[in-house]
Amino acid sequence: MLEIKDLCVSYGAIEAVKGISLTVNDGEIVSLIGANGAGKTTTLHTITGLVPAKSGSIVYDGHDLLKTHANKIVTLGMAHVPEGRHVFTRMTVQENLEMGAFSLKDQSGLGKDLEMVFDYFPRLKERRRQLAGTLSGGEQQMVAMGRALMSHPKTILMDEPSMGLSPLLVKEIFNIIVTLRKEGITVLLVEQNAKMALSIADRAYVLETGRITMEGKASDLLHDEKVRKAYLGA
Amino acid sequence: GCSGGSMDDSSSSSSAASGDTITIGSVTTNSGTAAAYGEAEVKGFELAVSEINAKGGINGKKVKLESLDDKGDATEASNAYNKLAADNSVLAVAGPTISATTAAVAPLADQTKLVTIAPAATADSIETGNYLFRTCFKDSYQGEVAARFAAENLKVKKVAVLYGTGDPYSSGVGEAFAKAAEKLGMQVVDKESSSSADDTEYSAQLQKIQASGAELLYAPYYYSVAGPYIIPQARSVGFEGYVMGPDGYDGLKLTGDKSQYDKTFYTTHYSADDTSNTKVQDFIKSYKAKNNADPNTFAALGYDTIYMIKQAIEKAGKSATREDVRNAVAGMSFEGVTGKFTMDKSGSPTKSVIVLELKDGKPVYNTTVQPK
Amino acid sequence: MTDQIIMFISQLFSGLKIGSVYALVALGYTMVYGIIRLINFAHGDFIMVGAYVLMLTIPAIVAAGLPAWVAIVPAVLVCVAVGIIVEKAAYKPVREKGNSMTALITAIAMSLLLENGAQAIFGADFQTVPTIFHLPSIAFGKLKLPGDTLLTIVLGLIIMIGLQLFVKFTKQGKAMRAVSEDKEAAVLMGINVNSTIALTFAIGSGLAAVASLMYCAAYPQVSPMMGAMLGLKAFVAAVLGGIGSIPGAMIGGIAIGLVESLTKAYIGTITGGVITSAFSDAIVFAILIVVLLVKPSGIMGKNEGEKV
Amino acid sequence: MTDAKNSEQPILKAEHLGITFGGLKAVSDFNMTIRKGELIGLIGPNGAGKTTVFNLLTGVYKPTEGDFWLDGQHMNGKKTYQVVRAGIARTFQNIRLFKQLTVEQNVLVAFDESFSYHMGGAIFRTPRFWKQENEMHAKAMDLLKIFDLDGLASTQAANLPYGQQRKLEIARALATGMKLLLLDEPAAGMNPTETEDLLRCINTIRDRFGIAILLIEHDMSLVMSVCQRIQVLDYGRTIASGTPEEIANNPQVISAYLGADDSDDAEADSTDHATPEPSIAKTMQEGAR
Amino acid sequence: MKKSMLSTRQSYLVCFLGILASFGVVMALCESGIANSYIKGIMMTACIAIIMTTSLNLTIGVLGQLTLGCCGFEAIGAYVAALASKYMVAAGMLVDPTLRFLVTTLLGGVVACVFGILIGIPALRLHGDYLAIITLGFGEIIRVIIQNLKVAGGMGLDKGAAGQALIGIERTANLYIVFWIMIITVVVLFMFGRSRYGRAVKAIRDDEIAAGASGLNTTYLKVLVFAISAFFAGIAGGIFAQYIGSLNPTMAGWLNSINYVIMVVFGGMGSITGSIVSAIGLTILPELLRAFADYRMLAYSVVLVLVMIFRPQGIFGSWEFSLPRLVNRLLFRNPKAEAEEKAEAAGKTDDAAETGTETEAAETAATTETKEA
Ligand SMILES: Nc1ncnc2c1ncn2[C@@H]1O[C@H](COP(=O)(O)OP(=O)(O)OP(=O)(O)O)[C@@H](O)[C@H]1O
Ligand SMILES: Nc1ncnc2c1ncn2[C@@H]1O[C@H](COP(=O)(O)OP(=O)(O)OP(=O)(O)O)[C@@H](O)[C@H]1O
Ligand SMILES: CC(C)C[C@H](N)C(=O)O
Ligand SMILES: [Mg+2]
Ligand SMILES: [Mg+2]
Repeated sequence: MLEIKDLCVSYGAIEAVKGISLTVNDGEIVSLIGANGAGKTTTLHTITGLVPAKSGSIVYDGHDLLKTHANKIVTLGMAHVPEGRHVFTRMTVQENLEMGAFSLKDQSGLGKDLEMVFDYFPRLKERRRQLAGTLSGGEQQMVAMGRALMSHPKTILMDEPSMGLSPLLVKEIFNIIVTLRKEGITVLLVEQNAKMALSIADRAYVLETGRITMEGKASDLLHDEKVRKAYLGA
Repeated sequence: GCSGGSMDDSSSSSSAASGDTITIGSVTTNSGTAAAYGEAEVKGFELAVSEINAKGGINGKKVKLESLDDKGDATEASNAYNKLAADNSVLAVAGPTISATTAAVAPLADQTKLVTIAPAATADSIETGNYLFRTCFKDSYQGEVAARFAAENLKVKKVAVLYGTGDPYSSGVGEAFAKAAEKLGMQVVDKESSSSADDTEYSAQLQKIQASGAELLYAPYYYSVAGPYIIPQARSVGFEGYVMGPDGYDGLKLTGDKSQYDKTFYTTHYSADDTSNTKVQDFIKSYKAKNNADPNTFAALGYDTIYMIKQAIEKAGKSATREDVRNAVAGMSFEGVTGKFTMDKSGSPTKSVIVLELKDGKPVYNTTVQPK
Repeated sequence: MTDQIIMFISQLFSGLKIGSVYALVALGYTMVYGIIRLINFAHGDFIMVGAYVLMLTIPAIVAAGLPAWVAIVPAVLVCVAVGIIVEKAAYKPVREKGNSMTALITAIAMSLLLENGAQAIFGADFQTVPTIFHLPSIAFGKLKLPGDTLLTIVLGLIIMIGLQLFVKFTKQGKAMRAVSEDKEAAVLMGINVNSTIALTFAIGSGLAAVASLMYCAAYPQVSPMMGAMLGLKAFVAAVLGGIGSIPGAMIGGIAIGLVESLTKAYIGTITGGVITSAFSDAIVFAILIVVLLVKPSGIMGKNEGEKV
Repeated sequence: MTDAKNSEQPILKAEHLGITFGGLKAVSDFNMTIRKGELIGLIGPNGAGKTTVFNLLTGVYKPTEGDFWLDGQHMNGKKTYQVVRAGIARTFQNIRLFKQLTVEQNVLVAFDESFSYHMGGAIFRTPRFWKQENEMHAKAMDLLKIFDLDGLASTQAANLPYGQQRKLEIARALATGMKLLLLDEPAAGMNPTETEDLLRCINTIRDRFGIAILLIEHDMSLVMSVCQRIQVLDYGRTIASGTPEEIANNPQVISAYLGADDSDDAEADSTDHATPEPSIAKTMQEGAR
Repeated sequence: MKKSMLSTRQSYLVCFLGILASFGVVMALCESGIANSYIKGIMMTACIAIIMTTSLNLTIGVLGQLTLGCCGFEAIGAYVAALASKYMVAAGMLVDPTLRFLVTTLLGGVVACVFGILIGIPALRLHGDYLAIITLGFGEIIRVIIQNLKVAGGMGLDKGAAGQALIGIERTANLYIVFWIMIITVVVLFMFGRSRYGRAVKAIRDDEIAAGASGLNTTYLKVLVFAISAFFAGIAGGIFAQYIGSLNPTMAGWLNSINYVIMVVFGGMGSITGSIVSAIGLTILPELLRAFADYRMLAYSVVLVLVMIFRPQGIFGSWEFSLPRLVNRLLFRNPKAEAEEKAEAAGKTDDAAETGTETEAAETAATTETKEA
C-alpha cells in the first residue's frame, strides 16, 4: 500500500505540488488526472525518488520512501514507466528489457520474462535487435512498459502510457493494465486520456495546479459534471 | 596627442637608485616545461645576492632581488618585465630564461632603458645591441664550436643533425652546426627534425640517421629530452657513433645502462672540474652549502649575471641611472665562473666554450675552445 | 631481408609501441566519456600521478627484492583514489548543477590543479624513473623487436578485450551503459548512478596507472606536465576510434602511433622534403579531421543521428 | 470544401516516395496529392512511417526512391531550409522550440527570410533596420494573437505550459509563410478540452491563411472531425485512403490501426472496470459528421 | 511606463557618452602618468583579451558550439600582420605607423577570417566535443605549419635573412587606438547579437533541426559566426604582434585557446558583459597573485573549480549590464521597470527589452574599463 501525506515539492521557486495526500491500496488501479502542468509527473517522480520532496511523507509497504535511496525503490517492488519513455536509445530492444530486470537477484527467469513481454507486445519481438533510439514513439512506449514489467513489480506507476499511441495500442495498453491488475499488480495511472483512465480505474484523484481538488470512485468522477467538462471534453 | 597611449613612450629616465637598497629584478621561467632552467638561474641569483650582501652590498647599499615568473610565455614575460620597469628602484634585470621570452622582452628593455642581462638565452636573433645583454655565448657560435670540435678533435667526416622545429634554440643551434660543418668540409649526410623540442619518440628519425652512415649525431635538445629519449633511442636503433649537443645537455637525465651515454659530448659554459678557473671551486662550495646540491651551468650563469650587474653598478657609481648602468655593461670585461669575457657590440660576450664528455654517465672536462 | 624492409618493420613496431600506450590512455578517456559525456582533461594528469608513484616506489620495491613492475600496485591504488576524489569533489557537483561546457572547464581546471600541485610538491624539473622491465629483445636476423613493446601491445589487447567483455556481459557493465544513456531511467532500473560513475572513474584511473607503467617503461621520465600532450594525443586517438567505443580506443591509439611513426620516417622522402618529419603532429591532426569529416562518429563509433 | 479538389495545380505531389534505413523499408511507394485549402490526415500504427514521411517532405531525410513537387517545383535533395523557403513548414512530434528565446523571438526567427536588412544595417542600426524590426514585431504579435499567446510574448519559451508550447510551435511554422503545413501529432499529451481548443485553432488558420495542412494524429476524434481525406500507412505502405467514413469502415484499417469495434462491451464501460472504453469507431463517426 | 524612460535615441546617446567618459578616464590615467608602462601593458593585454573573449563568446555562448582553436586564428592574424608590417617597413610603404598598424591589423583579421571560412565549412558539420577536438586539431596544425614555414622561420631563426625573423616587429600598437578597436569590436558583436542574425544564431543554439525547419540556412549562419569570430581573433592577433614585437608559434597552441574558453565560460556564456569582466579579471588576477609565486597557478585552478561548482552559469550567466537601464532606474524609479529588471536578472527574458538595452554591452566595456584602471 502506498500512502502519501501532505506532500510538497518545488523546483527552486516554483511550487509544483502543494500538499497533496493520496492513498493507493493493494490491487487497485488508481488514476490521477489533471491538466498540463498540474503536478502529476512531479508526484510520480517524487514517489520514486527522482525528485526530492520538500515536506510530507510517502510510505510504501511500511517503507519510508523519502528516506529510501532512489535506486532501492525498485527492489521494494515498485516500477515506474516514466513520462517521455526514457528508453535506452543506444541499446537494443532486448537489452532495454533486460535492463528492466537489473534489480532482480535471480536472473534465471530472464528468458521467460522476455517471452511474457513479447506476448504483451508482439511488435517488440520483431524489433528485438533494433536500437531503441530508432523506434517510433509508440514502439518506445511499449519498450518502456515492457521494461517496467521485467522487474516483477507489485506496483507500477505509469505516466501517460497512452501518449502518442495508435488507438489500437491505446486499447491494448489499457487492456494490459487491466490484466496486470487481475494478476494482483497495483497501478497508479497518470493519464490525459481521462475518459479511458477513469473507465478502468477503481478510484481517482483530480489534481489542479498542485492540489487535489476532487477524489472518489472513478465511476462517480466519470459522471461528475465538473470533471466531464474540464477533462473529458464533453 | 596620443602619445600617452603609445606603448613606445619611455617615460622613465630613471633617477639614481634612491634609498639604501638597490633592487635587481629578475624574470625567469619557473613554471612550465623550461622551469628547471629558471629555477636553477634563480638559485644562482640568490646565491650571488646573498654573498654580495654578506660582503656589504653594492656601493654600500643592500641588494634586493625582485624575482618574477614568466611561465615561459611571451605575454607573461612582458607584463612581468613592465612591472619591473615601472618600478624606478629597479636598476637592472636578470633574465629572461629562454630565448622565446627574451625576444619579447628585448624591445622593452630598449624602450624602458633598463639594462637586462639574459643568463642563458642563446638564440642569435634576440640581440638588439642596445639594452639587452647576455652572459652566455650564442647559438651560432656554440654550433660552430661544436662543428670545429667534431672536425678537429673527433675527426669525423660524416655528420647528421636532428633538431626540433618548434623551438628557436634547438633549430638555431642545429642550423648553425650544419652550416659550420659544411664550411669545415664535413659532409652533412642527414638532417632530420621533430615537431617540437619535447617529443618523446625519435626512433623514426634516428633510424634514418643510422642508415645514412653518419659518424656523429648533433642533436640540440634540452637535457630532459636528450638524456632519456634521444641517446637511448639512438643506441637502440644501433647508432654507435658520437652524439653531440649544446649547453641544454647540462644536467642530462640518464636512464638505464650508463654505457649507452659513452661517446657523448656537449658544449657548455662551465665545468665543475675546470681547474684553470679558481672561482669555480669557491662557487661550487658555497652553492652546495646553501642548496645542498651541485650547481649546474644555469646556476653558474645566473650567478655570474648578478656579479656582472654588480660590477656595472659599481662602475657607474653611487648615483647611477639606468643609462649609466647600461653604459657600464656595454663593452665590459668580466671574469666569472663561466669564464673570462668581454661584451661585444651587440651585447653578447665573446667567451670560451667548454666541451664536456660523458664518461660512465658523468660529465668530464674535455677541453676549452678559446674564441678566435 | 633488405635494410629497407627491416627499417619498415621496425618503424611499424616503434609505432605500435607508442600506439599501444596511446591506446591504454585512450581506453580511460573512452570509459569516462562514455558514461558522463565528459572529456576528462585531467586523465592525462592521472598518468602523471601514476608515474610519480612509480618513480617514488620502485626503488623501495626493488630494494625489497621484488620486480620493479610490482610498483603498479601502489600506482593503481593512488590513481584510483585520485580519480574518485576528482570525480566526487569536482565533477559530481558540477554535473548536478552545470552544463557540459561547465563540466569541461572543470576538467581543465582539475588538470591545471594536478599539474601545478605536482609542481608544488615535486618541482618543475624532470626526474627519471628506474628501469622497469628487463625484457630481452626478440631478434629476427637484423631485425630487433624490443620486448617491452611486445608486452605493451599484448597488455593493451588483453585489457581491451577484458573491458569489452566486462561492459557487455557483467551487471556492472550493463549498469554503466544504462547510466551513460539515461541517468533517470537507470535509477528506475535500480542502478546506483553515483557508484556506477565512481566505478567507471576507478577503472579509468586504474587504466591510467597501467598506462603510466608502460609509458615509463618506454620513456623513463616524469615531470608535472608530462600528461598534457600525451593525454591530448590519446584523446585524439579515442575520438578517431570513435569515443565511447572500447575497441575504437584501441584502434585509434594504434592508428595514431603508426601514423606518427610512419610519417616521421617517410613523409620527407615521399614529398621530396617539402613536408618534413616535423609535420608529424600536424599530420596526425589532419588525419583525425579527415576521418571525422568522413565518418563523424569515428572509426568504430555508432552513428547517433538524432531521430527527428 | 470538396471543390478544392478541382483547383489547378496541387500544392504537394509525391510519387513513389520511399526510404530505407539499413534494410528497413520505413516508407515505400508513398503517393499523395494535396491541393490548396485541403486538410489531409495521415494516420497509421506506431512505427508505420508517418513521421518519416514528414522527414522526407522537409528534406531531413533524402528519399531513396521517388520524387515530390511543391507547386510544381521538384524538391528532391533540397536542404531543409530550402524546402521551408519554398513553402513547407512543420511541427515536430517531440516539441522543438527555441527554449531560451522568448515566445515572440521564436516567431521572429521564422520570419527571418522575409526580411532583408543586412549585417551593415544591423550594426549601424539603419532606418531600414528599425522599420523592418518594427514590422516584424507587429506581424509576430498578430500571429501570436491567433493562438492567444500575445500576452506571453516576452516569456521564455521553455517556461510555457505544454499546450501553449504546441501552439507556439504551430505559430512559428506559420511565420515561415508556407503553403503546406505539416503537423505531427499536435494533440498528443493534451486532454480532450485542450484538444478541442487546438482543433479550433487548426480550423482558423486553414481558413484564414488558405493553406493546405497534412496532419498526423492518433486522436481519432480530432482527425475525423477536421480532415477531408485520410491516408493510412502501415509498415511504410499506404493501406487505405479516402474520406473519414471510408477509412472508419475499412476492415484493413480497423484491424491494423483502429481495433475491432467491441461495441458490445462499450455499454459496460462505466460499470465493469475490466474493460477499457473501446468505442473508437463510434467516436470517429461522430466526429466525421 | 515608456514615457518615463529614456527613448531609444536617448539610450544610444547615454551609451555613447558612457564610452566617451570611460575613454576619458583611460586617457587621464595615461596622460597624468598614474598608469605606468606596467599598467598600460596590462590594459593592452586586457583589451586584446576582451576582443578575443567577446568574439569567441559569439561562437561558444551565442552559437553554442565549443571551439578550442581560437588562438590558431589569433596566430594567423598575428603572423600576417607582423609579416606585412615588416614587409612594409622594408619596402618603405605606409610610413605613418598608425596607418600601418591599422592596415596590417585589418589585413590580419581578413586573412584569419578567410581561414575561418575555409575551416568552418567542413568543421561545423560536427557538433559538441567533436567540433571542439577538430578545431583544436586545426589550431595545432596551424602551429606546426607556422613553425615550419620558411618565411616565419619558427621564431627568428636567422636574423640576417630578411623576413625570416619574427622578432623585431615594429611595436606600433597604441593603447588609445586599441581601446577604440576594442570598443568597435564589442559594439559590432553587440549589434549583431541584437538583430535578426543574433536571433537566428541563438535559435540554432537552442535547436538546430528546428532552426532549419524555420527556414534558416543553418550552415551559412554557423560559418558566418565562425568567420566573425575568426576575424576578430585575427584582429586581436594583429594587435598582439604589434604590441609584443616578437612572435612564437606556440601561441597557436590549444593551451592558449583554452585560456580564452575559460574566460568565456567564467564570465557567463552569451553574456558580453561577462566576457569583458572575466577577460579583465583573469588578466589581472594572475598579476595580483604574483606575490604567491609558486602557488598562483594552483590558486587559479582552485578558484576556477569553485566558480564552476558554485556558479556554473558563469559569473554573469546571460545577464547584460546596461547603462540606459541604470539611468532609467535612477531617474525614473518605478516598480514595473524594477520588476522587469528583476526578471531579466533572473535570466528569464534574454533580450526582450530590446530598446532599453541597446548598447549596454558597449557600455559595460566602458565602465569596466574604468574599473580596471
Ligand atoms: N525540472 C523542472 N524544473 C522547473 N519546473 C518544473 C520542472 N518540472 C516540472 N516543472 C513545473 O512543475 C509544474 C508541474 O509539472 P508536472 O510535469 O508535474 O506536471 P504534469 O501534471 O505532469 O503535466 P503534463 O500533463 O504536462 O505532463 C509545472 O508548472 C512545470 O512547469
Ligand atoms: N533514423 C532511423 N534509423 C532507423 N530506423 C528508423 C529511423 N527513423 C525511423 N526509423 C524506423 O522507421 C519506422 C517508421 O518510423 P516513424 O517515426 O516514421 O513512425 P511513425 O509512423 O511516426 O510512428 P509514431 O506514430 O509512433 O510516431 C520505425 O519502425 C522506425 O523504427
Ligand atoms: C636555458 C637554456 C637552455 C635556454 C636556451 N639556451 C634558449 O635559448 O632557449
Ligand atoms: Mg506529466
Ligand atoms: Mg511519429
